[in-house]
Amino acid sequence: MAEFMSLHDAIARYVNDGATVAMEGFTHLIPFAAGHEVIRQKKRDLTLIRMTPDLIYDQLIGMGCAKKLIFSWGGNPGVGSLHRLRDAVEKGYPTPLEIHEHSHAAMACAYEAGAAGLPLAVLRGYIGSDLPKVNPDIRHIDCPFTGERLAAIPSNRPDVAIIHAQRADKQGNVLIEGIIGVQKEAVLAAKHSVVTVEEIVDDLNAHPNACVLPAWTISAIAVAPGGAAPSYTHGYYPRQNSFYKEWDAIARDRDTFAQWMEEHVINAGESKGASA
Amino acid sequence: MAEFMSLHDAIARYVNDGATVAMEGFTHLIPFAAGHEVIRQKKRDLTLIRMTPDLIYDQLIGMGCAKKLIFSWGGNPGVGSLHRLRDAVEKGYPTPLEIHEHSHAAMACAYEAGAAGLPLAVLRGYIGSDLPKVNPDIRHIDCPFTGERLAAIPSNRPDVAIIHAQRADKQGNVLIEGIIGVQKEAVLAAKHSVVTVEEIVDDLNAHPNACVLPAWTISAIAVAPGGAAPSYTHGYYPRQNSFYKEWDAIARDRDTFAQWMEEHVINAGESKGASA
Amino acid sequence: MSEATIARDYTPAEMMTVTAARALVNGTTCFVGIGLPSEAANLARLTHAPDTVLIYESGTIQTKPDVLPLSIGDGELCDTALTTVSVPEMFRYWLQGGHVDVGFLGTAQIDRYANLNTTLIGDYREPKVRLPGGGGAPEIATNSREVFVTIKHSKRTFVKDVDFITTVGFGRDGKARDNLNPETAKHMGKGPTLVITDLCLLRPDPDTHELIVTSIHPGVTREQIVEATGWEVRFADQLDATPEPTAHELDVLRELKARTDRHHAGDTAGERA
Amino acid sequence: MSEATIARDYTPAEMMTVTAARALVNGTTCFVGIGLPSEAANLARLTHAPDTVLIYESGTIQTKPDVLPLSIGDGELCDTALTTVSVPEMFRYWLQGGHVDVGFLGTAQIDRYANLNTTLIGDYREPKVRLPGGGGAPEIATNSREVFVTIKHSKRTFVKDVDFITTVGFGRDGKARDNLNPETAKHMGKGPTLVITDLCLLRPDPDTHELIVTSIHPGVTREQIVEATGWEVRFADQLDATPEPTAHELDVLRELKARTDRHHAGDTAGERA
Repeated sequence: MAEFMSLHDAIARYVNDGATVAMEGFTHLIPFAAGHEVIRQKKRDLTLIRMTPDLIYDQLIGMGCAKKLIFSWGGNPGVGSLHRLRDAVEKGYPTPLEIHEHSHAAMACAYEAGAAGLPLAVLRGYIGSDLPKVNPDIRHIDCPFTGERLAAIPSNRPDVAIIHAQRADKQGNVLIEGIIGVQKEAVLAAKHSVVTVEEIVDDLNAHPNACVLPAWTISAIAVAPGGAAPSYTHGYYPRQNSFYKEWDAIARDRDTFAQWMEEHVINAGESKGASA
Repeated sequence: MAEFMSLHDAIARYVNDGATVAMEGFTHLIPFAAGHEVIRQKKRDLTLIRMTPDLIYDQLIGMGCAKKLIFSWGGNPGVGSLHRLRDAVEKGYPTPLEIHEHSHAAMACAYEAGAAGLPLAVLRGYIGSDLPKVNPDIRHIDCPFTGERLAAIPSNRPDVAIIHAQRADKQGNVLIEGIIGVQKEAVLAAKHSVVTVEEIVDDLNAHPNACVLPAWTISAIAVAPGGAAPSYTHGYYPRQNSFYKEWDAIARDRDTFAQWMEEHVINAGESKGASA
Repeated sequence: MSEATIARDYTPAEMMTVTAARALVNGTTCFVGIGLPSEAANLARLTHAPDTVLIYESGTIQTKPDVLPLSIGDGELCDTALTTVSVPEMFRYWLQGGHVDVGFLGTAQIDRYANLNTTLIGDYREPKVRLPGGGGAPEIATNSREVFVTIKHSKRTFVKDVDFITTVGFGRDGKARDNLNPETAKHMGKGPTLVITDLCLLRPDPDTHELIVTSIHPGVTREQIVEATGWEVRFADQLDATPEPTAHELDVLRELKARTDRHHAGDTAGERA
Repeated sequence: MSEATIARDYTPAEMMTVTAARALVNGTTCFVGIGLPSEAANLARLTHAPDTVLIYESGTIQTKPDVLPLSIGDGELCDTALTTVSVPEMFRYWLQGGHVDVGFLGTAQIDRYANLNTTLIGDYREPKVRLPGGGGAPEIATNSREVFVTIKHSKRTFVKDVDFITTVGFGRDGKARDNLNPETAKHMGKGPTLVITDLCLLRPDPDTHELIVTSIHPGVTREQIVEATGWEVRFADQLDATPEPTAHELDVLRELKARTDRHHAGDTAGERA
């Protein structure tokens, strides 16, 4: 049952060193505030799952939080490379990063299967691709009806899913609107979940078939206005495209990156060890 | 691309003798008007797919349209038996009816897999049940990651899916609201689809994540106000619970049934062979 | 027994419903079958267990119907739900995904190992009586953490071996939930832990999983239960006396049913036009 | 060539975009990759193909962005979409479900059998350059009825054999789409049928599936194409001259890009607060 708490406490309680963590949000609603809190709390040896690592995982990887990454597209959208991710993969800096690489279709199905309580996802995927040669998690099953050989991958079942959403009501039910990505699946597939929200309201006023997560599917809710920036929150604030472009120069150089993180994340934490 | 036409023409064009037909709507939005048109046009040897046959398939079966039924719960909800279905299964009247019987979970997954273009659905299902002994379509796969044995069934891929929805816009995009059942899956899984709607509007005014079927997923749209009665349409009219209760006495007796159908369906057709 | 309860008459059906309702602990997430389970689960929600989360297979999540639904997909269930999802999502994410504490089922027949039959009487290809079939039950029974079953007690319903296992309790030998693949075991619930009838409560023996009577309703004799059970039913050493319904429980139940009757009598007034 | 087109200058990039846009037939359902494909698909929608249905992997269906998205999940795509679905639904129901006529892809490298590499240069475990990876492309390329690829022409991008097949064209031997299981064959598209560069158009040879030049852009020489291609590229016997962009196409494209630049420069004005 969702418990309202500070972001500091939520991350401290649910993100352990060595945990498998999925921070989702497909371009939209990326949980940057929560990611920054993970960095401030110096979590280590995380297995990070995410379709599009984006800047949030570039930052976590660059700050040495991750030992493994499961992903399907690792770029700075519309800009270019994720330099901290590349530095970790190409040079092992700051620590080596093991990668398990999928396609989007497979990752989406892996979340779907995780939410569905299944150990595997089945898809017509990876035909002719070299990815199965480098990812031992891509295997196959034979359809007992048609004999068709279909791709099978393990479902995503993270220890904790972290997402950002528009709002929660006072009972802790959460509404997600717009580009909803794989967030519902990530939360339902995970053992625990932390949700940051723009605000708490009396009534979600949701459409009958809206994407709503009941309070009893969530472990912790933390209010974090602007918690998706520089990504965006539909109905609240836009994507800071200019920051995504600026990030290229910041992340390209190890020292510039370290300095930027020190100034904008480490020393700018909302809750630095304090309990709300 | 959705073409607006009369219900008569839509059924005439897309429902052929011997076709596999799925008329869906989970208690809500059951496409009775379309089902009645199928009866009036004396379609024969249909394979009928539907989770809950309900009165609509009791009528089709009783009128001799079906040779096979794929289903998961064949009762009159809250009332009792479907007497025409039972008469066909128990006594072969008016024609023998082959049945392929599933659980709801399996049927829902079979539609999901059909919509997903897969030949099979995989679920943790039928454990300890006798259903796999009587339905040769229930088989198993072994998970290549965990060794778990999981149920596998063929996906539902009907020749034509028939559903009822609240409304279409003038471009033929369709909105479904409330209890949405497996209608989206049925339409996306089918080769062709016929949608009846309460009305045509200028703008669907749909929530960003509403259940909307784009015009290019639909073959034909027919306006049929009240087309779900005695089932209901959320936002338009309620379920005629009293009729569901009355149906028990009507359907129990072969002659009473035949007379009722003659009076209320055969002779009450909106379009009896006429083109709109 | 308090004065409040002594003063009131009640029917065996009411006794059954109230007892079934009491079995639901507040805060439970309950996947509700239509009919008796729905009546009991809503009574629980309106009495001691206001935070019970009710889920119906029509996709309606955390629903709080003001009147009892006649069908599993009444508009009332959607109108009062937190959210309504598609039926594939319901079975995949919510049931199979492991979010259900209690699956609450009715049945046509139950046997000594709590296997349920809602498929047919007789032989599958030559049925004497064809019943509606499995519906959601086969997977509700395996994917919920535990299962409650409520059914009227009679020799017709309580049989030694069901003609057809639609929905597994503990299998033909009581061992269907033992020695599973570890991944299956992780997701498979405890099975039927409680059967509520109009005469008594039954629970599976911890070792053999045979259903044994653990509590007898007021005014019911052991002989009546033996007479109404299709196998040589055993009684627990520690046999409880089921407490009577309270006046409050009866009031709430009767008002709920009266409200329901009024609602369903006036079909066309039931929903906004 | 009409007077309207002669009068105007245009860049090779504009030539590429306009030519790519023209490849989309009105009414096509197109699964759009970000960058060049998105620019071309929207230009098509704003010129000759107003009823083209654009789908982005972020879940946005039938979207009509007023400005080009910087990312695959810009708010603009959702705001102007008919509906927005979850990403699992997008890949399962809409792409794998067979509703996409054309998958429109960019790439970092392409080889003579139209295999695409967006994973890395060098060896997988010791990459010289790590690229973003597959994203949606591996299944867009197999589940769409056909695939268009657009990419700037150079020896770096047009290689004989890609270092890594992220996304299959016709495989290492050109035969990857032959002799499939019948069920797979039913769902597998024709693969890349057209490659649009800033120099020319290439199409697979009907027999060998090797990419051959079928149309040359105005002012481009065969030598330029040979020089920019990492294998001994062949030219079709019937070699077309790609028509120049019309003034209208250039106007619409330039206004679209100007509108896009203004929009993305003013970040915070881009969306309702």
